[in-house]
Amino acid sequence: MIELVQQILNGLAIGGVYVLVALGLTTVFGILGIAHFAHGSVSMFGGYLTWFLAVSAGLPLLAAIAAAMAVGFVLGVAIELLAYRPVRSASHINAFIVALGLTMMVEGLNLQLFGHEQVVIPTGLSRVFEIGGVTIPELRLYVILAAAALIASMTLFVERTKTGQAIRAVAENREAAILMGVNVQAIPLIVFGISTTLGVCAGVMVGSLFAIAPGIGEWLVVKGFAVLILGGLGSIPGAVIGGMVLGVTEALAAGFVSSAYKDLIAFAVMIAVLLMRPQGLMGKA
Amino acid sequence: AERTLRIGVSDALTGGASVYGLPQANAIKMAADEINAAGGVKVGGDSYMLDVIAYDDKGNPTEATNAVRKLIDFDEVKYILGFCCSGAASAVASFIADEDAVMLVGNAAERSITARGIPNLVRTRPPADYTGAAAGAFVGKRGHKRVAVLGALDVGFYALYVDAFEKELNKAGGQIIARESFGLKDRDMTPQLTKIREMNPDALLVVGYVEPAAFIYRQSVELGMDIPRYGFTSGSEEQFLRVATSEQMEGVWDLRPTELTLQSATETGLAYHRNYTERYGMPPSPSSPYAYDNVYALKHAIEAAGTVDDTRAVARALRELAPPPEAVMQYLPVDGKMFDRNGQAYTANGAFQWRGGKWVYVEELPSDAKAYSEFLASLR
Amino acid sequence: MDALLSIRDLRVAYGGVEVVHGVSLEVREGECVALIGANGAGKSSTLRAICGLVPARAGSIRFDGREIANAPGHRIVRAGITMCPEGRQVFPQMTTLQNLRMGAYARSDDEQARDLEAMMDMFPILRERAHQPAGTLSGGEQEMLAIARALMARPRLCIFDEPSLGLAPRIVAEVGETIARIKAMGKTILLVEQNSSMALRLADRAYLFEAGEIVLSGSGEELQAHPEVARAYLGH
Amino acid sequence: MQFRPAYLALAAAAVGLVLLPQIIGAKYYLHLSILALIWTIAAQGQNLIQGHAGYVSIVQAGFMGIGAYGTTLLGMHFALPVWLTMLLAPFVTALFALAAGYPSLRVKGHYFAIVTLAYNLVIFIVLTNWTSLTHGEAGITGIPKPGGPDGWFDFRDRATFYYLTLILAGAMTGLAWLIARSRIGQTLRAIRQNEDLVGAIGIPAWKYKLFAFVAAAAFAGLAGAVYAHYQSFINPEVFGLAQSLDAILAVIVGGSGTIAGPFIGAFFVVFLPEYLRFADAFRLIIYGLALILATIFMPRGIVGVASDLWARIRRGRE
Amino acid sequence: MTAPVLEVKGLSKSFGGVKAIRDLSFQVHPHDILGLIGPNGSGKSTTVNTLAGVHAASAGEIVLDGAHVQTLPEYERVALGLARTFQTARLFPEFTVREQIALGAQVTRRSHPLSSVFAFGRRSAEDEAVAAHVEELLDMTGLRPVAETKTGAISSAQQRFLMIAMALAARPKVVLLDEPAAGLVAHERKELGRLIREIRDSGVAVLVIEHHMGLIMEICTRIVVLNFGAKIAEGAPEEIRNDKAVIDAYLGEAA
Ligand SMILES: Nc1ncnc2c1ncn2[C@@H]1O[C@H](COP(=O)(O)OP(=O)(O)OP(=O)(O)O)[C@@H](O)[C@H]1O
Ligand SMILES: Nc1ncnc2c1ncn2[C@@H]1O[C@H](COP(=O)(O)OP(=O)(O)OP(=O)(O)O)[C@@H](O)[C@H]1O
Ligand SMILES: CC(C)C[C@H](N)C(=O)O
Ligand SMILES: [Mg+2]
Ligand SMILES: [Mg+2]
Repeated sequence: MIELVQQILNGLAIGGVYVLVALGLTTVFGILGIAHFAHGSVSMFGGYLTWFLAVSAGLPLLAAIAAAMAVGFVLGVAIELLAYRPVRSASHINAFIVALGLTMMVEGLNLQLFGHEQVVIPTGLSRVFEIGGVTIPELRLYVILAAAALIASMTLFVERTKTGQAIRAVAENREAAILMGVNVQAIPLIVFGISTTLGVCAGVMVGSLFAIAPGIGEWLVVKGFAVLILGGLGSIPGAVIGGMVLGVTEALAAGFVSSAYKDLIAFAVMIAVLLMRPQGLMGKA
Repeated sequence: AERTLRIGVSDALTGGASVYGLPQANAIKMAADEINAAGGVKVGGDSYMLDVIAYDDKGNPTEATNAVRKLIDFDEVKYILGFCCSGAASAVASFIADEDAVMLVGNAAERSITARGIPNLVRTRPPADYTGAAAGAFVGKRGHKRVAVLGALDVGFYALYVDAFEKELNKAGGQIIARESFGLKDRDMTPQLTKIREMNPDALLVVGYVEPAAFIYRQSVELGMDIPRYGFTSGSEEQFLRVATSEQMEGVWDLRPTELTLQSATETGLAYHRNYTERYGMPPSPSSPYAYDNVYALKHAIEAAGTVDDTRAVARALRELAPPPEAVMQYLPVDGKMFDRNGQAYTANGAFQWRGGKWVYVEELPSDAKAYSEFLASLR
Repeated sequence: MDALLSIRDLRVAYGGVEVVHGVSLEVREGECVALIGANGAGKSSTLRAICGLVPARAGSIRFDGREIANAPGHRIVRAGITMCPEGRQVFPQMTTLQNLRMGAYARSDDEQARDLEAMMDMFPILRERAHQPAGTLSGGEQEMLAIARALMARPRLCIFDEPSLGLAPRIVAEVGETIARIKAMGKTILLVEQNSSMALRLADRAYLFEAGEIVLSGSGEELQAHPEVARAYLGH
Repeated sequence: MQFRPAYLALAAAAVGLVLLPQIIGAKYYLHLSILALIWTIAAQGQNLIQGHAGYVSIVQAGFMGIGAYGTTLLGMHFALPVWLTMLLAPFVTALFALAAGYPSLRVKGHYFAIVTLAYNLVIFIVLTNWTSLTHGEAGITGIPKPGGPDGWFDFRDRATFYYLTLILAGAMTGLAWLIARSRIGQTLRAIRQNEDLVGAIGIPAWKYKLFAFVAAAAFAGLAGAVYAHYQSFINPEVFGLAQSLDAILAVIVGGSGTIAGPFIGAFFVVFLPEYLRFADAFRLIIYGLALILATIFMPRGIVGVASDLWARIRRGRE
Repeated sequence: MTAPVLEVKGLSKSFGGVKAIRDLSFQVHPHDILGLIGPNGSGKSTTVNTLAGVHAASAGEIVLDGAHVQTLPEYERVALGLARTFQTARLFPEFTVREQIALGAQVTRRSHPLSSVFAFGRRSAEDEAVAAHVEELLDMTGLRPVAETKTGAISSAQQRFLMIAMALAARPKVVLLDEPAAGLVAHERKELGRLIREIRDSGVAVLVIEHHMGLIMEICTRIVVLNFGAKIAEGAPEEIRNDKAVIDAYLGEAA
């Protein structure tokens, strides 16, 4: 029993990271129908940047994170404007290739700026709480809480603000949104900005829980897509549920079945869900 | 006259294995510069200045195959060094016998690389099971009965280490109660550790690259596990501290060849450490001298063979060589030779423990190089 | 008096193929103007150019004295034009209420709640369906929603593109009445309709499109009486 | 017959390819050319499902892996001759694709792309972890060349192997061409444009999609088998996600839905990264930038640009 | 009286809680032009979609020329003789009009698709027959002038005729037309009326959904009226026009 609870807790932290990655992907997908493959690399970049600001530039950690998030927003805006906008009217395969090109550029840029080394963002949070045999490292607890807070504010933003509604409107019917007076040129910029900011947060979490290294972006984005598919493309609740399911499934699979095959089991679950519900858990038919 | 001799390097300069590969490549360049500064490699009346071409194989067999192919076909190189990783080294070893080239393997630990007696291949690091057996005896001697293993067990040489370890542990009445594995890119080992924690082992054995191992040490503390931890990593202090705090590392053992540590180093070892640190701005990793020593072995072999073109002769000369005076590692010569007839060199094994932020050399682990050499030859 | 909307020599093209070849027309304040004509004659394209959904290749579009040709769509809406597009185009997964609120997106005054009530009074069925996703409404209900949503913007010029398309005869009649009511409220209306007899009945003035050009214009009655129009478009 | 520049280009390419081993100096370029021809086979397959049917499948390299391991393991465990295992490899791969494709073709668009991506990862994970069969990460060495030293041809000679690959790539390109202009090809293009409508007019779209998926896999399986016997060494790495993305790139960059596109694209993805090594540090950035610019400015690939150019020249002449 | 070519018995279809069709029964005979009318959302398109196999029926039987087809997939029903058009035009925009019609004829082919891979350019007798049929349809629907034009580039009226031509290419026994006249002007509507009669005269039964009463009253032999998914009336045009329930639910004062 304790083991089960512990394993679920283990899975929640990583699940939170998956949710954040998937949230960014899902909003971009919902609005623009783009499979933004570069999202993982951008997350990685955000993690590296935070590490650099905190370790080499000596900023306090929270300031470093805030600065990286701001840079992430700008980067997201630039990506939409310079890379995706020109191919908006072409087929979605073209946008996918642009995404691959972006991935390479971000990876390359990251190597130039921060080198090949794996880095760990130092948080200084090494206390461990224990409740009835279940241990929770302080850091993991904060990660779970931060993820929850970000998810909640994202949901509120989309549901309750005018801009959030405009984002939904563009996602559902671009032309009608124009006719409502929505500036449809600006919306994708906002969406990419927010999405990338969330990606940066995910990168920071991975970088402090574990480590970030070149190439980790691929892993992140693949997991993000798996979550998206599991939860249903374009659905925010879907991303949240999908991320948690994937994180916990992996932890349970690693703990109770086989750690070597935990990814395989996670993907098997995803494929199985899809075959029963081709539109994902929360997707619209 | 002064001429140039190109030597090639294929090693992991990036990626997870670069903790081993990059320091090796650095050490090779340093050795080449030292040799050049001292007048180069002397053959007949000519002195050859060494020119190093290094490709990044990322520790990956396919990339290494392509890199070596390119070194031989495109850059026309005949002497190839590096190879921190078993997979990459094995892949290249599988075809090197057909090439007009000599391959000098450094840090890679897979036994089969020297088990086939490839004539134009030598290696400085002793095989994993040679070390694993010594490690098993040591852990057994310390009285642990129930040992859990967490390792990159689908990588051949780690499994080999654990098998040899288990055999010796069993002799001392201990046993391995769990073999959990992880992928080379995994960084979250809490599921495996949680599972192990439930089994209440007396000790934990970690076999894997430095980074995943460091995460295991860190996460084991985070999960409140308070048992002796042993490992096989050859990582430096700096490499571990990037991931885990010194407190989280405290008391961890590394059971590996004696390699380079400041306490155990000879005069040459200390000089190597000094020069490297000065040149690259950080200390060398423990296993980096394997490649450095290979450069000097090559120099002496070429000079002994009296040719740079006849790779067969150079390969033969390598097998006849006594450990060169410039070598950093303390090799245990077999019949007076640095490389035995398998092409394999041996060092002593040792137990190192993390104490107060440093790896401390605690004791030598008894091993019999000559007997192992016989055994290795018997595998053919 | 200056016209509220005046279009001069408008040309519209899709990927190099021109489909509107120099159209000029005007709509005066308080007027209801209809555009009629065959399929693919370029009526929708003209409306879409007015609203900034497609670029104008040449020509001018002046609204309330200001040039709006090729201005971004949201600017045009803010200037006071809304369109109820062909095929309704509701936001299918948003509720009826959310759709209506989107209609007021460009407004910043605080009378939106009052207008919302007014719309629900005008179309009681929408109040019943307030919390239902708009995509699940029937075609007629969606049309009501689209009209109400357009009115939520408090436009000075309201454009309707084929509001009766695909609607049952009874609903067509209702839509006709609704437009008449909006007209009676004093709104300026530009209407495109396949149901030419309805359009000409509602309109003060009308233009006949053929193959991207205006071939005839006049008051509603004049066009209704025109033999060519009667034969090809009214089906008499 | 009317003068068609395409035929001229084809003839020139054929002559060039046949003479290639005689022309090029460094053996290394011959090596790269062989790899490019192997990639041509895989890309022609990818073009069937991606270029014609419009389904982005991200598992081509995974299927190459099945072909490569298939031929190798069949040879190792059943002592079958190399020619036979090479011949069997595409069928083995097709079998896997059949099993995987049947359920997954229920999902469309991006879902399909991600599901196939998951298949690639699954293949990769199995190849890496089923060590008793595959030797995992360390891979399998010493895979024999076809023919043996006393056959008619010695395939250990690189030029000889080049011709073998050239013949295979040519044959598979021909097969792809036949499929593309057949009724099946036409139906696949219809599926790309409007899949629901295809079903509504009485065509069982899933059968055609499955055919394209399985045929693509068979092409990949052959490519993988040739690769294994050429390199004599395989490990899971070459059959990962990145390589599947290369297959997609080859099709897009060359010109999707065309017959020359995958060929041109294959040479592109093999040679360009190699040539960018001069800019080592900036290689990724330049490669990525080149891709983005190419997609923005030549969305129909190199073949598209060439045919536009030709059309303009001809119009200019008239 | 001849046997019905299409017989619908007790058909129901629900989406979640929404009952889109309730216990609907009617027959289409070989020489029928059956009109299906009713208010928006009354279930007409759903009926067509359920008959065609886009949706699975929740209950009821669909008998096509003696064969029960309610469990068959969409494409098999076409093969058995049930073709349809859509409320909004659906196209293969990169194909020419001729190619799109020819694709509609694919279902009539008996040879295996693979045989066309290895035909090496030879045209079979079957190819010739299909080509001839396509030419006939081009003339019948008046699309010959645009035969070589891409379907995306023809007018929306022509697209509607194309949909019909493509459906006929399958050599169906019955065609289901969903609002074929939507958006057509008077003279195009006349043309459409003529075409529908011609189709019926060629031996293909027609089921047509329309909101345009002029057309419906003019061409239909019988009319079925739906409201809230259930049949509220059935009969000849004259009867329907004067049916109180139909006037209340659907026609209103205007008609
Ligand atoms: N997005 C588009 N791309 C290419 N051509 C288009 C596009 N939209 C419309 N057209 C073409 O432009 C011409 C005019 O179309 P438009 O929709 O303006 O006509 P309309 O008078 O509104 O006709 P309808 O009664 O069918 O709505 C038609 O030939 C149509 O095919
Ligand atoms: N896929 C679906 N999911 C849920 N409800 C649906 C679905 N399709 C149709 N409906 C509902 O079924 C009912 C009947 O719709 P249908 O489209 O058949 O009407 P119709 O008679 O064709 O109307 P119209 O004349 O407006 O085209 C409507 O209430 C509609 O909202
Ligand atoms: C123990 C490790 C240092 C061994 C090395 N990484 C190899 O692959 O052989
Ligand atoms: Mg229109
Ligand atoms: Mg309908």
